[in-house]
Amino acid sequence: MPEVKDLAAVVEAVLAVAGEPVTLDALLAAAGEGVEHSLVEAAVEFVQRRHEQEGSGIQVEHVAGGWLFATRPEHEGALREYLGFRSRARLSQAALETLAIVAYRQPITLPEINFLRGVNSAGVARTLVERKLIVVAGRKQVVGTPLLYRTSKEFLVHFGLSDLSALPTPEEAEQVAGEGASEP
Amino acid sequence: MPEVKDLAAVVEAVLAVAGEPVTLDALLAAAGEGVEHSLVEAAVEFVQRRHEQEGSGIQVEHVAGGWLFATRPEHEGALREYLGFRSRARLSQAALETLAIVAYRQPITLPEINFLRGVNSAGVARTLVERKLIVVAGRKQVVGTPLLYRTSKEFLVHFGLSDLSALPTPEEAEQVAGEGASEP
Amino acid sequence: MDPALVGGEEAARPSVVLPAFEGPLDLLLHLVREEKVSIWDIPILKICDQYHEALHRMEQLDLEVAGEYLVYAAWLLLIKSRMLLPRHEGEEKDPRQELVERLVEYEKVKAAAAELAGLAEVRRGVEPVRCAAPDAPGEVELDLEEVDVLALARALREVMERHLRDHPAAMQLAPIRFSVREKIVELFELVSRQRSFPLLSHLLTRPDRLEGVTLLLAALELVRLGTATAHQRQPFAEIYLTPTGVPLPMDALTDA
Repeated sequence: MPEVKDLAAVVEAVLAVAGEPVTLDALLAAAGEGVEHSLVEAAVEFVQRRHEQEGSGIQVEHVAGGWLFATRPEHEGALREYLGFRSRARLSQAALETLAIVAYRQPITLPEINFLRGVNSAGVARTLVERKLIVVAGRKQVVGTPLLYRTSKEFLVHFGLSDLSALPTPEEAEQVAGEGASEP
Repeated sequence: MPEVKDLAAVVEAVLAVAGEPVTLDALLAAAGEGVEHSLVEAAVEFVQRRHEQEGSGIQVEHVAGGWLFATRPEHEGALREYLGFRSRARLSQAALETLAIVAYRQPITLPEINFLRGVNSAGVARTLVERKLIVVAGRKQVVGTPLLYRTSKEFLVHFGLSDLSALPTPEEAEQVAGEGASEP
Repeated sequence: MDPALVGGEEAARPSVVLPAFEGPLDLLLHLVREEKVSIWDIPILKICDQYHEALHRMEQLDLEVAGEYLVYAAWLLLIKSRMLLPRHEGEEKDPRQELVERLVEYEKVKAAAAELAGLAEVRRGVEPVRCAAPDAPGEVELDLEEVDVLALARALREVMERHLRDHPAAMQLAPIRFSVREKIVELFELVSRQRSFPLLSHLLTRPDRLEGVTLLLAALELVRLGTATAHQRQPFAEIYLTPTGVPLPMDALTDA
């Protein structure tokens, strides 16, 4: 029989990676054979109590028929700050698509981008301009004279490209990044 | 000024939701204005120390230029049981060799990898790209302008390295392989 | 990688098993180690023979022998033949030199790979903590640092595929040609069966505009040939065709 403390470590590890409520059955399975219900429950309680101490940012909630590792409500503000900070160093799928369209079809206008993506991409384009990945390159001489976008020098630097002709061709991308690659 | 304990709770909450290494800058952003570097570092240490106690299934690692909240290796069995197919797949020998070449000689092209391994490694490279362990870092200015590869942040996380300089030096690596008769 | 030994009584011969090798260099390194000699002084004649024997066994086992193995087989033969030629001291470099250099480099690769495998092994079970965050953005975002040109190319492909799905190219049907001659015959039969045939209703319900136009030309022809008369009670009203009883002069029909 393992000690409660040892079992607590196992319980904590499982709760930590789960990202969703973990049932008693799942914990029993993880604990291995011959471990009593009561011992697992004691281990959960041990973890729960330890996170009630000062300085813990986590709590073990009992929800939806299981235990869930969750942050405390009082840290919501700090977490939002963190997630905001992080998203400034990230690209959403929408931003990636827009950047890809500008990269391969430049110079291109917002209406043309919207047409290709099928959704309004004004906000995304603005974000890409703010992040200096794309820049305005004049206006297209058509009705409404919409702004033309192209990629920036920072774009080339970021992607390690000497110039735009160094972008992978569709065939290359398919060869290197094609779906259905063999598992290593 | 917040106390270390209070800040530690914030740090722990951030690390818990991150799922990836968190940089000092990101922690500072979460801590709010006017909090000193040193205080944040002290808070990280506080969390780190608390998880070194008995009964914790978690550790704070320093990898890929940040702190990563992760489970301890000793619970591998329990986690594999719980995660099932979601656990990380092992890398094949071919994948490890290709990854080793990229890691030590980056940036490097596929033809160069093929030459060093003596076999075509296109499929393996593709899989490594898909697993996000290597990324494209531009093109080499030689005939055919082949794509250049480098290791990613995910690579550092996968192997638990704080940065590329933490890779074992080639001499160390050679000693490990020392079964073969290799005299200079 | 632990190559399975083949054939117990053939202990003197190289042990083989090939599927386990990562390529010709891996196989060669294995053979050299089996001989317990320095990589810098490979008994090339022996190793060359063993290598060919290994390939032969692969074939016997019906394994697909990758082209790279054959390239090295040819190279080994070349080195072997050069070794057999008398060499003038100091004139030429050792024919084995390049092969040795590649083997040394490959040995380093294997060593580094073993090192990485070791690092990965101690980290099995180290999984990032993933605590549910309040208000976490639902959309997956990519770390800009990790976004490479392939991700861009892939994103473009996704956009274009989606775009094509949403805007299927207009169907390109080859225009169907209607011949006036055919329509005259067809219309004559329709008109003959009825006392008065509603031409406009018929024209306007044709699925193809071109067919309608052809039918109109056919109707004009029928009237010109005296096989039918046309009546319209008032402007824009229905036009009725009535048969006159004159048969259709087939030989007078031109192809239009």
